[in-house]
Amino acid sequence: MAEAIGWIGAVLVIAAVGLSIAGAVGVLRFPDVYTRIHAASITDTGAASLMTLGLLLMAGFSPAAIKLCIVWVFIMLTSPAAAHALAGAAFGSGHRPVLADPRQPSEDEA
Amino acid sequence: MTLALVLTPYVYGLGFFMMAAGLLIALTSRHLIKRLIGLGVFQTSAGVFYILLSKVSGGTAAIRLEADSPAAEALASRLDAAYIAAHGVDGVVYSNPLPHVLILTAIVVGAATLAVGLAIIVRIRETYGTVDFEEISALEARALRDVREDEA
Amino acid sequence: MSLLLASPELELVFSALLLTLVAGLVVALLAARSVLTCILLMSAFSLTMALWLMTMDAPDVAFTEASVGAGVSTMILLGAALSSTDVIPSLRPGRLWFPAVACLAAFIGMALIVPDLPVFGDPGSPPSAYVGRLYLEQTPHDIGAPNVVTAVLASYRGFDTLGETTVIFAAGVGVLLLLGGQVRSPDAAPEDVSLRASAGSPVLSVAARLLIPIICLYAFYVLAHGEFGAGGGFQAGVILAAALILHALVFGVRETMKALPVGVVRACAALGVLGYAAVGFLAILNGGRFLDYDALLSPVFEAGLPSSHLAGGHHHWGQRIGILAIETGVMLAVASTMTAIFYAFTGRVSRSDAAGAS
Amino acid sequence: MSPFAGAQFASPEVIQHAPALLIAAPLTAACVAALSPSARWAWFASLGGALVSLWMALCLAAEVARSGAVSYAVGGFAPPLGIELRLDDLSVFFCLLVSVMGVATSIASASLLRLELPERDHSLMQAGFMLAFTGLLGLTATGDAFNAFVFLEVSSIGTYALVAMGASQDRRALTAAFQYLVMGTIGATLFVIGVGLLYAVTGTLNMADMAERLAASSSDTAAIAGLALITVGLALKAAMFPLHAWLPGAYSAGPTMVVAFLAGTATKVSVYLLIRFLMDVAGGLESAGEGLLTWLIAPMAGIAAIVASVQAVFQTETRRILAYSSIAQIGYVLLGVTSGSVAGLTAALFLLFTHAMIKTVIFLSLGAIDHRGSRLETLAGAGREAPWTIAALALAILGLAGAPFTAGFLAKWRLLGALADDGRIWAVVAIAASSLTALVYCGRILETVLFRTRRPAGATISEASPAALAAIWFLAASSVWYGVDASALYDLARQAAASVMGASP
Amino acid sequence: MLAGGVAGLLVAMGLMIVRLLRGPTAYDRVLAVNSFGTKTVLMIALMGFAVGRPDFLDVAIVYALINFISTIALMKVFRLRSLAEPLARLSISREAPDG
Repeated sequence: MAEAIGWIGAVLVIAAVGLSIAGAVGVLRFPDVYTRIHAASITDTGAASLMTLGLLLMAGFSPAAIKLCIVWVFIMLTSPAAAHALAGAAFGSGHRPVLADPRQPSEDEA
Repeated sequence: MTLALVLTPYVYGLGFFMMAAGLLIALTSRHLIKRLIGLGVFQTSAGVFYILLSKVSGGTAAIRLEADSPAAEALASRLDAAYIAAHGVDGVVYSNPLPHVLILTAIVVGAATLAVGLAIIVRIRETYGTVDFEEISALEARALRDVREDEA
Repeated sequence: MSLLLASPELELVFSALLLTLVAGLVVALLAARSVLTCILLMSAFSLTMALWLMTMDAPDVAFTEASVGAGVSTMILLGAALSSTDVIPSLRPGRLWFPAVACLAAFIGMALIVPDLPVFGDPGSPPSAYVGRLYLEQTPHDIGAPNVVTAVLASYRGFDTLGETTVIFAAGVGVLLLLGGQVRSPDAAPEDVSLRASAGSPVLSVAARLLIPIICLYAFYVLAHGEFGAGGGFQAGVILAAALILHALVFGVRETMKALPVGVVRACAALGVLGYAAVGFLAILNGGRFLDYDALLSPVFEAGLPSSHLAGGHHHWGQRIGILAIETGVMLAVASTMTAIFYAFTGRVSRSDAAGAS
Repeated sequence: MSPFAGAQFASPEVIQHAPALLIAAPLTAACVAALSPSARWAWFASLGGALVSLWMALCLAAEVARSGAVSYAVGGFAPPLGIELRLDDLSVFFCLLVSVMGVATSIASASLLRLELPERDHSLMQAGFMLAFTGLLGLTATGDAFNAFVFLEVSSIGTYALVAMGASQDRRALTAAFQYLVMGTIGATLFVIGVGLLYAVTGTLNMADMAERLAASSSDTAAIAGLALITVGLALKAAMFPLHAWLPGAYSAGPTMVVAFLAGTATKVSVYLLIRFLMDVAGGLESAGEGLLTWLIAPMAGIAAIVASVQAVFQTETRRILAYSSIAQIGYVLLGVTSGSVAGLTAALFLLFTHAMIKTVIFLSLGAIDHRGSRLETLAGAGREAPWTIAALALAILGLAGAPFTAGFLAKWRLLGALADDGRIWAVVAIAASSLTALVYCGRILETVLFRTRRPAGATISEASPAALAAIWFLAASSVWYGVDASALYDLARQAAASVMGASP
Repeated sequence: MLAGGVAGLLVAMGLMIVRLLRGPTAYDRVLAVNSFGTKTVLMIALMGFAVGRPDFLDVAIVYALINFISTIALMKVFRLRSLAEPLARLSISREAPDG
C-alpha cells in the first residue's frame, strides 16, 4: 500500500514538472509582457500545488510534511501578489497589452 | 569510478574558469559596479573550489542522523556495506563539514566587501558625476594639468 | 521509497550540470551591457549557486548564499545602480588584450595542477579523511549538537566566527561613515517624492503586512533550529534584515526609520559583537579558555539539568547555551548591520534623485 | 638573549590568557567606540584598547623569552580541531611593532581627526581604526591559515572605508580607496585559494600541522601552486614592486591618522605572513620555499628598490614621495629576507621596525601641523611656525635617508654587510644606488622645510597639539636611541630570525 | 524517477534564463528572475526528497521569501526609480512611461 501511495506521489510530481515546463515554454513563446506574466504565475502556482501534494503523499506524517505545507502557503501568498504588482507596474509605465488586433505587430517583431 | 575520473577535470575546470572570468571582469570593466560584480564572482569561485574538495560520493549533509532512522536506512541501502564501514561514521556516510564552515565566512566577507565598494561608488558618482573608469581618470588627468598650468 | 532515490553517481552528475548552469550565467555576465541586467544575472547566479550547494550536501551554505547573495546583495546593488548610469561602455579592444591573456594564462596554470588534486567525491582525500572525519566523530562527545557544521562554526572554530562578525561590523561602520552622514534621525529621512497617487493597489501592502511577522518568527526559528538542521546566526540575521527591508520597500524607508532609527540600529550592531566577545570573557572568568563554552556553567548547576537524549546522556548544556548565546549575538550584529547598510543606500539615493529630478 | 628575558609585566593568570586578550581588547574597544556618543569617549576607548594590547604584547614577549613559543587553544579545543593562537619570537616581534604603532597613532588621533573630519564622524573613525588594529594583531598571533584570511579581511575592510574618508580633503581619496579595495580583495582571495590548495594537499588548516604534513606529502605540484598563489596574494597586500599601483594613491589621499597607521604596519604584517608561509610552513618543501624566494621575490625586490626611489624623486606631492619611498623600503626588507642567512633576515627585521617608526613619525607630524594642500611647496619654512614638530620630522627624514647616528643608517649598514657576506653583490649595488637617490628627495624635503621661506599664500601652519607632539617625539626619540645603541631591538630581531631560520636549517 | 523530475525543472530554469537574456522590456527580465526563483523553490523541495534528506525544506521556505522580496525591489527600481518611497501608493495613472 505504501509503495502505491509513493508511486501516485511520483506521478503527481512528474505532472507538476510537466506543467512547469509548459509554463516556461509559454513564457518564451507569448507575444507580450502580460500574457507572459499570465503564463508564468499560473503554472508556477499550479506546479507548486501539484508538487506539494505529490511530495506530501511520499512524505506521509513527518515534520517534512508540515514544512511542505508552509512552503505551499508561502508560494500561494507571494507568487500571485508578485505577479499582480508586476502587471500593475508594467501597465503603469505605459506598456499596452497586445489585443487581438492584426494591424498592431506583436512586441517581439516590433 | 570512471564517472568520477571524467567529472573531476570538468568540475575543477569550471571552478577555475569562473575564477579567471571574475578576475577579467574585475580588472577590465569600465563600469565600476560591474567591476564589483566581477570581484564577487571571483570570491564565490574561491568558495566553489573549497566545496568541491568537501564532497564525498554517496555522502549526505553533515547533520548527524540516528543510525536506525528511516532516512539513514534509505541512504545506506544505496551503498555497499564495505564502503559505509570504511568511510561512514556510525553507519552513515557524510560529506566533509569543514569547507562548509569556511565558505560561510567567505560569503559573508564577499557581501561586506560589496557593501563598502558600493558605498565608495555612490560617493564617486556624486563627486565625479560618472562611474565610467576612463572618464574618471581623464577628469583627474585634466585636474592635474590645470594645477600645473596655474603654477607655471 | 528507495527506488525513487538518486544514486550517488547521479548526484555527482547533477552537481556538475548545475555548475555548468552557473558557469553559463558567468559567461552571460561577461557579455552583459546593462548594469540592471548584470544585477539580475547576479541574482540568478546566487540562486543557482545555492542550488548547486544543495547537491553538494551543504544546506547551511546554500541557506547563506541564497539569503545573502540573492537577497541583501541584490538590494544594495540596486540601491547603488539607481544613482549611476545604466549603460556599460565597452572597452577598446586594445586595452582588453593584456588582462585577457593574463587571466587565460592563470586559468591554464591552474588547470595544470588538476591531476594533483583529490578526485571529485573521493572519500579518502586528505581533507575528508583527516580533520573532516575527526569533526564527525568528535562532535557527539564534545558538543552533542546534531548539526556538525553549526558545532564546528560556533564551538570548535568559534574564533573564526567572531572574526567574521567583526568583518560584517567593519563593513557596517565603513558604509555608515561614507554614506551615513545624512540619515541621522527619522525626520531627516528623505522626503518621499510620491507620484500623484490615485487609488494605490492594496495587494502588496496586505501581503506584506501578513508576511512580515511570519518572516520575523521564521528568523527566530532558524536561529534556534541552528543546532538541529540547516540554519544559524548568520542566516537568521539576514532573514530578519530581509523582513525589515520588505517593510521598507512596501511602506517606505521613513516608516521603517520611525520604527528602527539609525542610531538604534548602529548601537545594536556594536552590541551584537560585544555580546559575542562577552561570552568569551565570561568563559575566561569561569577559568576556561577564551570562548570555551564548557566553562560557561558551573559544574554544580549543570549536574541539575536534564541530560540531552541524543548524546547518550552526556551533559552538554554549557556548549548548547554557549552556541545559542553567540548565535544570538551574531544574529543581532548581522541583522542590524544589513539594515544600517540598506538605510544608508536608500536614504542617500532618493535625496540625490530628488535633487536631480527637481 | 632577548631584552625581555626575566621581565614580569602581569600576574600569571593574566599572562595565561594574554594571546586572547591581545585581540579581544581592541575588538571590545572598537565596539565601545562605535557606541560612544561623543568623540572624546571614543578616543578614550581606542586609547584603552591600544594600551591593553601593548601591555599584553609585552607580557607575551616576556613569556616567549622565558619559555619559548606560546600556544593558546581558543575555545578549549586543541588543534587540529580548534583554532590555535601560536606566538613564537617572530610573531611577538611583529606584535610589538603593531601595538607600539597603534598606541602612538591612537594618542595623536584625537587632534588629527579634529583637524580633518567633522565631529560626528570621529567615533566611527576610532571604531574603524580599532577594527583595523584588531585585524593586524590577529594576523600576527594566529596559528591557523584560514583564521589568518579572516583577520586579513577584518583589517582591510575597515581601512578601505577609512582611506575613502580622506575625500573631505582631497577627492582623489575615493578613486584611490576603490582601487585599494579591488586590489586588496583580489590579493586576499588569491591568498584564500592558496590556503585551499594547501588544505587539499595536507587536509588540515593549522600552520604547524600543515608544515609537518607538507614535508611528508607526495603531491608537490598542488602545494607549490598553493604557495605561489599565497605569495602573489601577499605581494599584492605588501605592495611588492609589480603589484604596488594602489599604494601611492591610498597613502597620499587618505586621512593622516589612517595613513600613519597603515604606513607603519599594514605592509609590514603582510611581509610577516610571507616569511611565515615561505620559511616556516613551506619548510618541508625545500624547493618550493627557496625557489619562490630566490627566483620570484628577490629580483622583484631589487627592481623595486631602484625604480621606486627614482619615481619618488620626480613626485611633487609630499605624501606621494613618501609612498614611493615606502615601496623602496619594502624592496630593501625583502632583499634582506631573501638573503637566505640569519644575519640577512635579522638586518631586514631591524630595518622593518625602524622604518615603521620613521614613517609613522613623518606622517603624524605632516598631519599634525594642519597644513592645507599636498604639494611640497606649501611646507616651505614650516620650521619657524612649528619648530618642535618639524624638528622631529627632520630627525625622521635623516633616518629615512640613512644619515650617520640614526637607526636608518645602522639598519642599512648591517643589511649591506649581511648581503655582502652572502655574496649577493647585485643586491648590495641595488640598495646603494637606491640610497643615493633617497638622499636626493630627502634632501629636497629637508631643504624646503628648514631653509626655504617663500610659501604660496594661505598655507597656514601651526604647531602640533601636545598629545600629538608626545606621540611624535616618543617615536622620534626611540628611533634616535636605536641609532646609538641598537642592542635591544637588534637582539629581538635576531631571536625572531633565529626562530624561523632555525626551524628550517 | 525523482531524478527525472529534477532534470525537467533544470530545463525549465534554462528556458527562464533565455527569457532573462532576451527579454525586450525590463519587466520581462523581472518576470524571468521571479519565475526562476519559484522553480528553484520547487527544485529544492524535490531534491530534498530525491536525496533522501527531507529536512532541507527550510532552505526552500527562505527561497520563497527572498524571491518575493527581490521581485518587489526590482519592480520598484524599474517603476519608481527609487527604493525609498512607500509602494502602497503605487500609481496606476499613466505618467512616467519608461522601459
